[in-house]
Amino acid sequence: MIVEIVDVIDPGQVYTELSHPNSGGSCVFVGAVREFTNNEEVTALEFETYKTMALKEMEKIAAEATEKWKLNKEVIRHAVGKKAVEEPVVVVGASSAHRDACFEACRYLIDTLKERVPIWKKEIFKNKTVWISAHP
Amino acid sequence: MIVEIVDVIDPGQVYTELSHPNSGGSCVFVGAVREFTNNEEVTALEFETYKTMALKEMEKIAAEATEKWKLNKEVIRHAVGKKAVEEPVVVVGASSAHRDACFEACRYLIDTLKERVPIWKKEIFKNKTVWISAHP
Amino acid sequence: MEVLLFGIAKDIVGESSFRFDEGDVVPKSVSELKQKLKNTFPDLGKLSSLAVAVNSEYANDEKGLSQGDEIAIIPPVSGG
Amino acid sequence: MEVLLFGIAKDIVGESSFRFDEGDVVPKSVSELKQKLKNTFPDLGKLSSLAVAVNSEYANDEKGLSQGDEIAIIPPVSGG
Repeated sequence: MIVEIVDVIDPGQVYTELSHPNSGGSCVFVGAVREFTNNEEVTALEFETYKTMALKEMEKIAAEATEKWKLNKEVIRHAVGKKAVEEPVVVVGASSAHRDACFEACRYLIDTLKERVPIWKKEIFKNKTVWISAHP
Repeated sequence: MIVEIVDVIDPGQVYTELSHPNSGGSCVFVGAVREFTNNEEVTALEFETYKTMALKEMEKIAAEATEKWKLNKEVIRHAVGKKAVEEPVVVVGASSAHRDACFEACRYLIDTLKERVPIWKKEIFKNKTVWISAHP
Repeated sequence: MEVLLFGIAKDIVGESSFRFDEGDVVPKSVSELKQKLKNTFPDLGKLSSLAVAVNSEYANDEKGLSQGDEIAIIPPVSGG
Repeated sequence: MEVLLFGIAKDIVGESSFRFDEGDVVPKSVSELKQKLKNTFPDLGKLSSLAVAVNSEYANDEKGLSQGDEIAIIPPVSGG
């Protein structure tokens, strides 16, 4: 199980990390910076985290997935700092004997990360910055 | 849209292929050779294909996914020949603005590929070879 | 009319393709072709499914066959 | 008792952390801390949610606070 907060994500390495002799399938989700939000052009996203707690929560989430599904490998990796359009900001993945488990686990990892892990994202537009989800 | 049949798959390249300024998420599935089937040790898998038709079917499947979901990029790539344990044999993926679409499309791509694309897999054990799914 | 064989169908027939030539009784439809093959090679009838492609597209049983068509016998697929 | 601030909570308070020292009235529970903060910084009350972590674990309102705890104010998270 790999759980990390890093400055730069290389999505290409994750397949090797998920490889296992008993894994017939790996499912990976990569989140990246989109150019437009509600038709407004985004210059960059900036991520900050409460690192000790974020790593603890990510480990809990990975352990929950291991309890729910029969997984051989898991990766949860999030980037911090300023990220330009198309840059990867998060990679989660799981590998398992059959594909149902890795698809469901991968979805669980990203959904639960977004709900619980203390990481905050600020959208940087030309003339303003906005903390995402801060207001109702 | 990338649709290919190749000798060797490099799963690391697929993320770059799915990257797009309007894609907030990419979902990728990699299928690989498992060491055991029903507790019997597999030495290798061997894949053969009816290439002209396989490429046509893969293109149809990618087009169907594009009709069902709002996707920015798609990849369907299958390997042929003899593959050892842990070697990748298939990679499918899609990228989209939001993650629902790419997860659902990715699942559709691999499920439908397995149902329709004329590719045949032979399991090579120590003392026998078996064409998969050939018999009821 | 050339008929391509793949996977276990190739192993059962023992060839990767065969031809119906001028002198042969050429099957006029997909169902006729399937019947002819199953009669000659009973093991083909024991497969979980047997599909036929005409010019690299799946064809239903009613599909007519012409001399110039590329025909393929598609045993149960198992890619991925 | 040190309180860490993140994201928009840091911007509202204008600091990345602050301390309750010996002379201060130290909040005895998570709910007391939240109430105190919302009174001093009304904009914290306008957020979609406001959680508190004690020693890097989410804590409910009833959770008691001790002088040595590391407290963190967790505005709505938005990773991924």
